Amino acid sequence: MVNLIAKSPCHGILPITIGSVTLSEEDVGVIHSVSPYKGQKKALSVAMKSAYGMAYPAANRSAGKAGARIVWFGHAQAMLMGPEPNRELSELAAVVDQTDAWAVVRLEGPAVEDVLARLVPVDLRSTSFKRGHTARTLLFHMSASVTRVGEKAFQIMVFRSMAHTLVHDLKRAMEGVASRS
Amino acid sequence: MRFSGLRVLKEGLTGNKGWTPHWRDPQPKVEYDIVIIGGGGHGLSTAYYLAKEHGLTNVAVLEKGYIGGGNVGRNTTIVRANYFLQGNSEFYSHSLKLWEGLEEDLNYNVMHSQRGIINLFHSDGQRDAAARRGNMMISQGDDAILLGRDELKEMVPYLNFDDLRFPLYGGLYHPRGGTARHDAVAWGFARGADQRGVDLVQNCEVTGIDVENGVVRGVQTSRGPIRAKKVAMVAAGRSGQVAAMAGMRLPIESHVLQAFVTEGLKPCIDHVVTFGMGHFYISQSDKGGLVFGGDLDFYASYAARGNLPTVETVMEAGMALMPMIGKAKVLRSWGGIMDMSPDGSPIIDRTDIEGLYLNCGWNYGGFKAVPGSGNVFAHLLATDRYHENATGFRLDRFRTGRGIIDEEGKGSQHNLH
Amino acid sequence: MRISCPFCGERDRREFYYRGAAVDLERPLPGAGADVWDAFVYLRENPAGETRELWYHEGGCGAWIVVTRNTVTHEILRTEHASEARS
Amino acid sequence: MRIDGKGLIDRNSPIEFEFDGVSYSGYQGDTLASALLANEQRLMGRSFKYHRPRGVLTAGSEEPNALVTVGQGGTQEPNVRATMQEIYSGLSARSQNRWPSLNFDLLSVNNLAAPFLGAGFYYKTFMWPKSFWEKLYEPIIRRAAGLGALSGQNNSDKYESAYAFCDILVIGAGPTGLMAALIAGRAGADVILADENTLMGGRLLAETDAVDGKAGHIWVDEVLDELRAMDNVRLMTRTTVSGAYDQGTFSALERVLHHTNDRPDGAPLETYWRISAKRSILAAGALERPIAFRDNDRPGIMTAGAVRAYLNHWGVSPGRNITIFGNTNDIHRTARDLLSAGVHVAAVIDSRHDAPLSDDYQVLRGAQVCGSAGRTGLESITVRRASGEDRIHTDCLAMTGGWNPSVHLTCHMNGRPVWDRELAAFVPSPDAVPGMIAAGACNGAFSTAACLRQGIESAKATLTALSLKTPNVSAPDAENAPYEITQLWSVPGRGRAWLDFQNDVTVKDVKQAATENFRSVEHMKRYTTQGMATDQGKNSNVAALAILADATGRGIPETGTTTFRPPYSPIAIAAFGAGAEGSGFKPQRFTTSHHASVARNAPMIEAGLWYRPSYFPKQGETTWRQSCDREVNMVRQAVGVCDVSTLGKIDIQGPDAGAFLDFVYTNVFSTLKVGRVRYGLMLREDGYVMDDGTTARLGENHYVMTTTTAGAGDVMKHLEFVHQGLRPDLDVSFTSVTEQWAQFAVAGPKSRDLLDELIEETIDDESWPFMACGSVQVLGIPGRLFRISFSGEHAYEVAVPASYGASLFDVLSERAEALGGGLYGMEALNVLRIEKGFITHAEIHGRTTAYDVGMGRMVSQKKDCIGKTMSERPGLEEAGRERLVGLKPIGESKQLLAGAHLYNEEAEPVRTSDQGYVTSVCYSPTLETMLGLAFLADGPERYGEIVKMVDHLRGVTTLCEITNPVFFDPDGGRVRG
Repeated sequence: MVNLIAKSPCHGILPITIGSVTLSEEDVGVIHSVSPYKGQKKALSVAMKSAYGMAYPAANRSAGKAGARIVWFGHAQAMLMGPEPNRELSELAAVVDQTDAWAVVRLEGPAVEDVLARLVPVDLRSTSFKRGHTARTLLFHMSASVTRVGEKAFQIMVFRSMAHTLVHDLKRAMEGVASRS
Repeated sequence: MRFSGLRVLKEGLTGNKGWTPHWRDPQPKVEYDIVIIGGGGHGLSTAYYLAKEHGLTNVAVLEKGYIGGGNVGRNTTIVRANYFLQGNSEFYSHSLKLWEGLEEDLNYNVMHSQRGIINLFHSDGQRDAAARRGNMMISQGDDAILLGRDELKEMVPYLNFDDLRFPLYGGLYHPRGGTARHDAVAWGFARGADQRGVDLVQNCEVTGIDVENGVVRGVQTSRGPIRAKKVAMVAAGRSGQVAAMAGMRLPIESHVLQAFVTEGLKPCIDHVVTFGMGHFYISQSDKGGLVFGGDLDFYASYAARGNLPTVETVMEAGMALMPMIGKAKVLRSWGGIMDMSPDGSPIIDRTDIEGLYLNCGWNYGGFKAVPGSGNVFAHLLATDRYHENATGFRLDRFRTGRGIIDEEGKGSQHNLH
Repeated sequence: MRISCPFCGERDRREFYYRGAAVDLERPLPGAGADVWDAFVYLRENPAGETRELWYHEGGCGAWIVVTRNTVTHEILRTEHASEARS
Repeated sequence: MRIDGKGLIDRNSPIEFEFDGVSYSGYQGDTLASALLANEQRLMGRSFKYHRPRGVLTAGSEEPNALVTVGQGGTQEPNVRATMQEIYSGLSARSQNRWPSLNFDLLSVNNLAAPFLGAGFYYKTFMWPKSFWEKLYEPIIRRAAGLGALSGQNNSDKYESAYAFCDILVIGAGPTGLMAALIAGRAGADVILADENTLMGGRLLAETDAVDGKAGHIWVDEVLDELRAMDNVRLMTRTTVSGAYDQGTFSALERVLHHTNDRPDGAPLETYWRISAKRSILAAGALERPIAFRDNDRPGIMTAGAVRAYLNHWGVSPGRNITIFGNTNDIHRTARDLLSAGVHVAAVIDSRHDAPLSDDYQVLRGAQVCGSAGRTGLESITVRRASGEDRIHTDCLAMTGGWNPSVHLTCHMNGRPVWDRELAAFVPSPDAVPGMIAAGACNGAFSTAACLRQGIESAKATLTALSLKTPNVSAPDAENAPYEITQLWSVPGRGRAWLDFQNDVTVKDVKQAATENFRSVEHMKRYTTQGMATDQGKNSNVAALAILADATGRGIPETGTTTFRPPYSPIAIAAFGAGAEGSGFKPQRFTTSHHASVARNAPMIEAGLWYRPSYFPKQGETTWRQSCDREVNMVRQAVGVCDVSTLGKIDIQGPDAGAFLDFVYTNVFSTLKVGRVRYGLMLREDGYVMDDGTTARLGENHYVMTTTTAGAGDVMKHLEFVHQGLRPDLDVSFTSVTEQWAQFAVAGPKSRDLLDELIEETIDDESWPFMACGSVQVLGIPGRLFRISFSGEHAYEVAVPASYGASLFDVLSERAEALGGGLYGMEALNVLRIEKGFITHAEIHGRTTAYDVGMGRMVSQKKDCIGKTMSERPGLEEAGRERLVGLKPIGESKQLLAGAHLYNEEAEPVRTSDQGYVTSVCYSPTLETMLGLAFLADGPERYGEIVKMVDHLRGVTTLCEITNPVFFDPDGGRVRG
């Protein structure tokens, strides 16, 4: 029997480095969206805390531990990245496998904020967007999730099918910023 | 005074001292047969045709600002008859025919330029839709030519045939479509109406509509009450406020539509080109400016100004479609207040109040309709019968579902057009 | 134009989709009659001034929002989540 | 003429550049205008209408005359202001709107015909004969009009857009802006200071006045040094804040690389910024007004402020023998500056009778300049005094009619400036832009000291509004001369006195407009084109308004006001639309099988941002029809594989999922069994069909909905609205899983054979009957299987996580080929569905109801749903509606065309006898005929009748039989296997 071979969304197009900024694909493990059922948000948060050490995130916030991250993903949704969701979670929330639905990349380097300022209509400077902050917003024409995961590092997620456009748009911005330094 | 080349020559030789006002500034009378609320293109053209075709000259046009100060003076000047639904098709065809005789009729050069309009399409499905449209245009007696990609390239080689995000399959060409000098249209109708005895009353805001026992009696204005046997509401984006004075609510929302003009440039775009995938349309004015626009800002507004996301979307479409205009610089942007109807088509009808008539819902397409709208509305006002080319613009069509005219197929609900 | 999303905070208008008058929240019962339905789907106050309207944070958190806004000045006076604005 | 020892240019860096093919030399820091003036080249352009010779009028972005073209081909940029273009080595600029040359322009013949080309002349002529407008008059007008030219080639420069955020945006870095930024910066606010010029400092660089006891530019440098050292302050030079928008949003254009030839790859020529500021301070300065007098447009005549700027900033005297004319003390300041630089001042003409006299130069009090002479440059002026008229030889006239505060941005949100009688100028109305304070010259403060003071006050007020503490700062000492002006808009007399230099609008034109009753300012502007040129009336609107006021016997405030719309300075379309060229216009969505399809030479077509294969050509096939027919036959006879991942997939979970679906679909889903799929129809609230698709029930509280490819986004939005807005009581949530699953249709009699090899579970009619669904293992990977069909064949859709999509596609394709089948594309898919009478967006195009498409009975009468009530409106259900039918050609012509219209056989094919139209057509290799789907008046009641299909566009008339839209296998036996 043949085996199916898995291919990541940015296979063959990343990593790239332009100027001081590097764009690479992230392997965050499995990804599940968690949408709490009516009145279950608190219970869900407790369950998550005990299972993964991370509560259900407040709006615009994310939390990370070794190999696990929870990212607020919408008015009624968060993304659990890394661990497999347990059964209790499925009782308290709609849990949907999204492992293959998103292109997840890491953008890192001294000028990373300048690069994102070319595409994202949110103030991502460290004065207002600190580590652990996350935003559902746009990246040029795409719906995106942007999370600061380091001093000069962001995790960006867009629909898997748009991986090429993501790289195209980021590359263009990276070139523009690099040319100024 | 009659305008002509000879007159321009004579005046030029005598120091241009003989020119006279294009219209009077009369004091409003206490009573008129018909009062028209709104001195925009549609109101002025209604007055003109009332006088010219129906001999009704005891008519006043009441304008709260200056005539032609609304959308007729702030649009992208496109004139066309390329509709494909019953109701619209015959009406715009009728309007285009009026355009074609307008200079002679008005003795005013409105610079109607039939330079041709090309509607682009980008897929087989869109070609089919264009064909449906073109076939309707021809069956109505208008002109349409389906262009393949090669023919299109010959006519408008500057489009992005290489790597446009939505590849060019061809275009529907409407040779009799074109543009006109927008202000001149308002002024020409104003002068024509004035010459026939209509009173154009500027700086006269209507503040109330007098209705007694379901019958209209006149209006209250900033310049005093005026009695009228019939009152015609032609207030475009302000229709909602005017109708509210008569206790009516309309199926209308007012939105802002922005448009743009660049600095003057030597001729580079000879047609009107429309790019549906980018909600973008462009032509070049006789002064050399590229005149173009896009979609609504998409929020209710009376501010006559827009915001940047729409500006950018429009420019992006321009850059996608014709990257050769990249170095043209936008000189001015402006916004108009659009009276958006749920199905994207107008309303020309009586109301439940006797003697009160309504003409609105022109969405973002009122300019080309100016002669036709005034013509058929005058017919309705004068005869109380629908003009044969305007039987479809009923106010009750939303209530009954009969004859909804949704050209775009987006739905007959608010904010889809 | 910037709109305060009750979840995300102030964001650029480009992230939002506009639906129209918040009348849309007051859906009549099926048997309410033609006039009521006509008024619900079609007739609008269309005020030059303050109005309540529905926006969707499409390029953001996916919340439907009721925005109280002035259509003449574009001033935004209040925003709230649609499910709360109902009650 | 270059003046030694003056200016902020770098005399150690000479630069060679070209203008109209002639080489010139200038210095680093020169603009094209200052360098040309230094080379005594006064003629720089031609006017729009009369092609009159023109030189610079100003030294800034408001320049109306000196417009040039820079670059070639893809980089060619017309209408570049010579006053803003910095010179660099290799710069080559060309004059424009002239032929054959700038010195000798044939179209200046228009100037002779001027009496016939006055205000609005074109509205009165060119009407006869009618056809001559497009053929003769308009082409001539178009060629004569316009300024510079586009090259016709695609823009090849890179442009960029970006976002910025700040607490306080300070617009303009003159004394006011610098002072405000300094205080705000010291207070710790997040500040952006933007200025359109290369050097910050504003008029301080153009004047000789001291600030804080030192030369103005030294004070500027000190302030800038301090600002540069602050992390919380961003200085943006060469950046024009061009528009004010709602909630503190501003547009700004940064000219990044116009000043140099050194343009690295990927570097933007310009960056278009959207700046979101909590508060803003407008410190945009003021613009000087020319005075209208006969022939006031000759090269060599410019504003006095420009003369001082060229002298003090660029070390250039625009003439050797200069005269000065005006109505404020600025003329004396100009004279002093010139004299101290060693330039000869021939005369100072002060219109004020009480003007101060001077020992150093001749002052003609109460005098006016009433004319000028010279061919392509100023040679003399005529001065009128009580005693008579004198001619004075001069090569440069510096004039000032006073200053107009730069109120532009305060107008962008409908603010209307108010008339200040004292200043004889419009000043901003307070709070014209929410959160913005106008300060300094743009607020009518015309002395340096007042500007510095207002800079401090505006910063204070802004900081207070932001709850920040203001540091203690006092205003430095500076020039504090009062501004005394006697209004002078135009000098009476014969001849043409120019207002709008570029558009060639004269005082007479404005008066004629008034005579013709264009008395409203807006009417006058539109009738005469006053203020419509590239400077948007910055140099002329106020004077024109004053003249209109005079002509109509009203005061200026009664006549109207001046207003401006964005942008402040013109902005290239390429900047506003940066990034949208080519594939950048919209995101591209690729399926996991994209590369494999392209590798198989499948032409890809666009569908809702996705790309899908049209067909898969095999060797020997020369037309798409050959490939398509083969693929259709393959599906009907063996098995075909098609990527259907682009269809929207929405995961719906929650205890109320079923109830929710019942509310959004016309039919019932709460009764659907787990493990089963149902076709659903969704309406908009107006009762028309919105979308359709299948929905599978995977668990008690778990469904997966399928939408059309193009409709996916709208459906998601709709579901969220219905939930959040109408039914928040229902416990249900939606997650798009379109991207999670790669899904493939496997269709045809051998579909089960194919899948049997890949799927662990047994698939038979019992375990997987038609419309069954469930989880399966696909080659060891957890997947989903749906037994559904869009072809009418025994078919499945198999889904695996998208990572495995490419791999599964290869396997499916290989196995299908082994079974005598293979891949099929959109063309074959379309044929297969037309043969079965299945609808797509060609039929549910937004104007059709469930009744129209033959699904009226799918609107359940047992429950309410979105759109149900309105779908019952009488007009949507009554006789005469165009409803779905099938068409088959029966006459000589066998051709069907989508988009053709239908008529009764004997009827004229005109609109009034229109019966409907064709939506979809195909050649059916199965039935060996063309088939069509169409909407026809009362169609389903007319099966067996004949209609005439007419396509006027393509000249085709075909007689057709009206049939049931299900052409093939009407009993549906095949789908059940």
